[in-house]
Amino acid sequence: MPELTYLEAIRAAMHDEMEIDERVFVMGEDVGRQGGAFGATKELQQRFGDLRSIDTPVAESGIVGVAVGAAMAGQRPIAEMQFADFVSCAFDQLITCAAKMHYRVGWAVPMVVRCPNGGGVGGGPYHSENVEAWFHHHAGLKIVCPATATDAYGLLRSAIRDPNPVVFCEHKFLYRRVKEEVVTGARDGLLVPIGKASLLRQGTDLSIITYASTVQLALAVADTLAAEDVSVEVIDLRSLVPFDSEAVLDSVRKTGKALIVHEDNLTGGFGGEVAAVIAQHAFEHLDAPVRRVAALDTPIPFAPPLEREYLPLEDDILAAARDLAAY
Amino acid sequence: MPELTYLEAIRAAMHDEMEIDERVFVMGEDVGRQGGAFGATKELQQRFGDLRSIDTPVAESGIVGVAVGAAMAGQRPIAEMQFADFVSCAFDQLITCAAKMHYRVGWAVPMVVRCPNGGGVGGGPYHSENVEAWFHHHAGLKIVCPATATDAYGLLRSAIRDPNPVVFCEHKFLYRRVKEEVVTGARDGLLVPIGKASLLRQGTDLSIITYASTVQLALAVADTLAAEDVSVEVIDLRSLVPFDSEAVLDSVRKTGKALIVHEDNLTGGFGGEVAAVIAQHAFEHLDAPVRRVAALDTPIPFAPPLEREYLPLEDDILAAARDLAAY
Amino acid sequence: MSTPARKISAVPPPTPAPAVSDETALDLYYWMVLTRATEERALNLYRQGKLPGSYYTGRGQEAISIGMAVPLRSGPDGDWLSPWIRDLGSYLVHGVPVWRMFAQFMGKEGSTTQGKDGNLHIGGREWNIPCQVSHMADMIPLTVGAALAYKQRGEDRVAVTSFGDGATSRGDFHEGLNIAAVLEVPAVFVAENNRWAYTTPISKQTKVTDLYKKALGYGIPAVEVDGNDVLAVYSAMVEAVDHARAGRGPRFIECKTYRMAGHAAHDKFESYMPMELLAEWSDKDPLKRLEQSLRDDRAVDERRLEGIRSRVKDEVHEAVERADADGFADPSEAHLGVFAEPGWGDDDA
Amino acid sequence: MSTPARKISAVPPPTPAPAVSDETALDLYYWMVLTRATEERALNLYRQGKLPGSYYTGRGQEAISIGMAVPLRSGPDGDWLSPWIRDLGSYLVHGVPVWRMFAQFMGKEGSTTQGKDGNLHIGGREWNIPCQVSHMADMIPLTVGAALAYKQRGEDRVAVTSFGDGATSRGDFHEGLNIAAVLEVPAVFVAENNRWAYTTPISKQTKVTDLYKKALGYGIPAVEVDGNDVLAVYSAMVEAVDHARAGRGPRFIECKTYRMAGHAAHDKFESYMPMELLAEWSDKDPLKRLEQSLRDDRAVDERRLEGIRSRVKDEVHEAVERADADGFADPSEAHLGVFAEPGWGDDDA
Ligand SMILES: Cc1ncc(C[n+]2csc(CCOP(=O)(O)OP(=O)(O)O)c2C)c(N)n1
Ligand SMILES: Cc1ncc(C[n+]2csc(CCOP(=O)(O)OP(=O)(O)O)c2C)c(N)n1
Ligand SMILES: [Mg+2]
Ligand SMILES: [Mg+2]
Repeated sequence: MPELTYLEAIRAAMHDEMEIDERVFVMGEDVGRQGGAFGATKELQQRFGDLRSIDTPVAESGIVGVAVGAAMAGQRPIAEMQFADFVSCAFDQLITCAAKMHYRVGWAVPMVVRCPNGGGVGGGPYHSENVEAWFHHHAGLKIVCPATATDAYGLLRSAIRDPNPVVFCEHKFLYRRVKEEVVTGARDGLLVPIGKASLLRQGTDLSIITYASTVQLALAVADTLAAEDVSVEVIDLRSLVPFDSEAVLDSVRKTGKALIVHEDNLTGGFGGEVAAVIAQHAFEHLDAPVRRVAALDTPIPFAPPLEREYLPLEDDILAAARDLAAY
Repeated sequence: MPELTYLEAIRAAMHDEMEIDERVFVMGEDVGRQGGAFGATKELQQRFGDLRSIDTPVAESGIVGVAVGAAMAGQRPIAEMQFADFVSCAFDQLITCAAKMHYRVGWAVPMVVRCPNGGGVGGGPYHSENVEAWFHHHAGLKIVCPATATDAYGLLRSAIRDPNPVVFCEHKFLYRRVKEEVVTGARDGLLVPIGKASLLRQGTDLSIITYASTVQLALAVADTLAAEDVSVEVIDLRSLVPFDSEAVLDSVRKTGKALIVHEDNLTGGFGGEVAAVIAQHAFEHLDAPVRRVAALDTPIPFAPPLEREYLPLEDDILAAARDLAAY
Repeated sequence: MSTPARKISAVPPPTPAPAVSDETALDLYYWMVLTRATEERALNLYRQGKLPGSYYTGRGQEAISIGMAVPLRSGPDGDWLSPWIRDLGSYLVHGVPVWRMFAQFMGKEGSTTQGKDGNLHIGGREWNIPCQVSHMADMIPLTVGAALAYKQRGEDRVAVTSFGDGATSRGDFHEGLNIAAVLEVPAVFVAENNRWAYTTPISKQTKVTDLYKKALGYGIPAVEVDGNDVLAVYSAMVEAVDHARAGRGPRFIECKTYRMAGHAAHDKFESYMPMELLAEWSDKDPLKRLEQSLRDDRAVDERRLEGIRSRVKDEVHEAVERADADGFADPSEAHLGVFAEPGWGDDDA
Repeated sequence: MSTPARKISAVPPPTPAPAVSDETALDLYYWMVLTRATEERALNLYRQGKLPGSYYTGRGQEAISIGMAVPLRSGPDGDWLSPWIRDLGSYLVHGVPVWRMFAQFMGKEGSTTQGKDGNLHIGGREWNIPCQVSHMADMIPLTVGAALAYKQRGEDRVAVTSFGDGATSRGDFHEGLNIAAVLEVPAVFVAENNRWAYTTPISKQTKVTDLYKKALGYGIPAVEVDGNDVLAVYSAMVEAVDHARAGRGPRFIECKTYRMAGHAAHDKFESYMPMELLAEWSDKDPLKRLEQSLRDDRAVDERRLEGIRSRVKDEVHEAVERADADGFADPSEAHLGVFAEPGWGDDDA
């Protein structure tokens, strides 16, 4: 079983789906010979030809719109945004065409938009955005945010097979920083179902609900608190739409305390939705306020000390968790 | 004091600001001679000339981008979207250029984007969207959602004067349906400060927090429940950014019960944010789950019976409020 | 003419108008009469308060909607056609039954959207008509994408979309056409230059009012035709489709025409539209013109034309009755269909 | 040449290259040398790990960045200039001190963004340089908006922006240029056609690789110039600015050039860029060419050139020292500045 980085897992997932399904193709800026800005599509053009790995002009709205049309015409496009930030230019195509087509007329739009997401890499305001919360409001789009190499692989394969448009938020910070053995292979590779949260650590005193880059931080906090005799449960949502509210509610009903953590900024982040669901449906089990830890409600500053201030760090999570535990 | 509809109040606000400030101008599709699709800019071109009421090509991204540039160069543009729905095409310009300019470089972008918002008018999926929740996630944009003619007038004047980009969500359903005496006039007209909620009705048993088209419904529910000896407090948020959390928390700390209502769909709507803030900061005062009543998480269907099913109606609010009161 | 031979499956060489066969000319006539009658009836229903929303008519532009659709192959494995809101006729030609058009305007269950969307937001896989959105020009990249799919799979299908002059101002027009050119996909773009976008005259939309010149800026071969002459539109379309189907890349056709009514039924266009222009264009009515040509140039018997007109009358009558009798979808339908289920489309693939 | 007379306030008639005065030519030389030296130094710092993020160089394109900026009026009441990331020199010419450029690359407090943004996302009202965003072509509509403001107020100012060939594929390029043409605003668009967008050659971006032809599609007068000849760029710019300033609408200049390095410092461009082309363009280096012309055509004394070069060396040295000595903004700064306060700008209006 090969040990793959998160980025290699993404590449492997595309490769394996392309092997078994001729309809699958990748498109985007510099995805061909170059393999994209991060190498996620490396060698796919050499392997599958230039009709299945298509270099496009710089035109995100056009790219996503073309993917919608190709999907409706029976293909399975994977559109790459060079950075997630640029999906702002394709917002209209995603919410107007992709999201609403099936509801209106029963015609499915099986496509994936891959978004290299997130901060912590010194990218500044325009190369660091977390875009998942740009979309969870709009019915008709699935949103996937893997935290591990295995999930990146298995969820991307599921996303490609899904008959619906999927915004696949792959966290750049994790690209080369997380690594594990992954069951790959066109026929035997692992599929991870979209819509199921993953219970990463069981605990009884407090639930941390998170996804993507902050999952590792939450686990570290759980370790730290274990030494202080606080038992922390950690849930990785993995997908925001569909949202596995049952997993979250089960956990909070058990622990009575919820701490929601994401790298995205606080206001309008997905955490608000999670908190609202808890406050409505697990109210009777709550022993403490529902807490959120997230980034500042500002653009993402460039200079390293400012970016650190902006991001939710392990210490911020630890402090909030300690507070909650002591409540 | 003239009695004005909500729509007339909007027109009057633009007119009065244009009278006293030469920098103010309107631009958009058909805004000139025609006065826009709804007549909001009627006669402004005749009064102020075609450099201050500018017909543009159909190009929302361009329109908003041009407004950003004009604002930075010292003007006070008001860009009209023909329907709020089409601001999807200008999403990138709003979040990339307008929202982040001042944070990055200290250069203000005083502009207003007027969005004829909302459903209930048989407009179908593309002429009925509530767009406020497309933007509250993005730091740097103010979001205003008036419910009355007075607020429409006073808040729009404040929005035009505000040195920041303001997304002004004016609800189409209210255009000709609400009407009241409004203090207008270039010099003496009323200004309503952005960022202050309005306590429309005092109560002790339950707080309804809402804005825009559902304000009237909430007041009607409060009336109904008064007859059942339930005392309902009604808060009209008026602006989502800034969010007057203190007004909300004060109310909920008093009543112990919160019902959040908006016409926008549930998931990712602003109500999630309100619920999260309550669940964190008023937890100790809560006597019941935090409830939300909102539209379905679907596109907005066209046929009247389907649209009625989609929208949150007075009965839905009443049922939730009764539930909460009885909790 | 009970089953009009309206689809061309072989690819003829560029066809000058006179070479259009009488049979085809009569076919075009049938569709134009049907389109006009359907729209007239719909407008009446709207005025009687029987249609929710507003009503958009393509009266005077039928030569385009029909001329561009007739050369295409229909059916789920046929050509992709994404017509603009002025092109009711295109939907009919490409296969949508008349009664379902009325059902759509009424928001009934029998509409192609079960009442979830209105006016000409009509479509379905059975006709290979995507359901257009309101946002102008958005369907252009989609059409390029469909064309790309055909190219990738080596199918000799084309993807066609039409749009108004107003749509050429939008970014998606630009991005879509540029990508189509670079990827050399089998797409045909039909611009309907009716000189107005709502109340805005073309002079305020662009300095280059010959829209075909814009296509040249992307390296797409382009022609302009008299959009009120259905034989001209038809012939240009045959040629463009031929070119695209043969793998020689996208094509662009500008149809010069005029908007003969308000933007929508509620629009008081008398306030901004010069009446002389309207009168002038009224004389160029495409249906009158075709009728005249059938009579004068082709010596078609008046009784034959009358037969078509009366058949259409019956068809429209029946269609309205059927739509009227149809119900609204159950409100529970509003909750359904946000997502396609796994395996969607597998059975009919 | 202690205070170079780099701004032209009168509007000269179209200037053929030889008519550029020696003084101006030397001025151009100074700025080009300063630009090259600044970039070389920054690249070194990047390689030493002293600059966070990546580093983008405009080496080989200095004739454009300098030639387009020198004809403009600087200062808060001067012309709006929104240069592309290859145009470090434009920032210098338009007034940004060299040390603040280094501070920007380092993310220091003394950068024009207090470290909130990086690389050439530089700006400030004092120079009338908006702070560009990453999103290609977004600054085009903004520039049109600034030009509109000048036109509305009847000021004889122009708004200028530059961008790469890649940006011409984006919708905002299209919408911005079209609106500029229709509204007849005093804007000048400078396209830098260096034949690559990251790893994508221009042939995969567009079928119309002469970008000036795209401008003609909007009805904007356009020229193409040798982008490696600063005198040619300068002259074309003088003419375009003249035209726009006189209220005769927008102008477009395509500068044909070549990208002489990777997209950014981390880009291994040897893998995709033909080396022969690089070598060929290396011979056309704009700085070498200007130097030669100064020596051969204008008989400028070598010592004078040497003087400029050594002055630049000192300036860059001092600038790096100052930036190095500067600190990072306090982390609390990250929280500040999302919104402007009421009354913003009132004092200096
Ligand atoms: C992106 C977008 N902006 C605005 C509108 C509102 N709108 C609907 S039709 C129309 C004018 C259409 O003009 P044109 O494209 O020339 O088509 P025509 O109506 O003349 O057939 C406008 C502005 C829209 N549908 N989409
Ligand atoms: C909207 C958008 N999409 C993608 C990118 C990523 N990107 C940065 S520079 C670049 C290529 C730029 O090419 P060009 O415009 O020719 O400028 P050059 O780098 O050649 O000067 C790309 C694709 C971006 N900045 N903006
Ligand atoms: Mg038109
Ligand atoms: Mg380039």
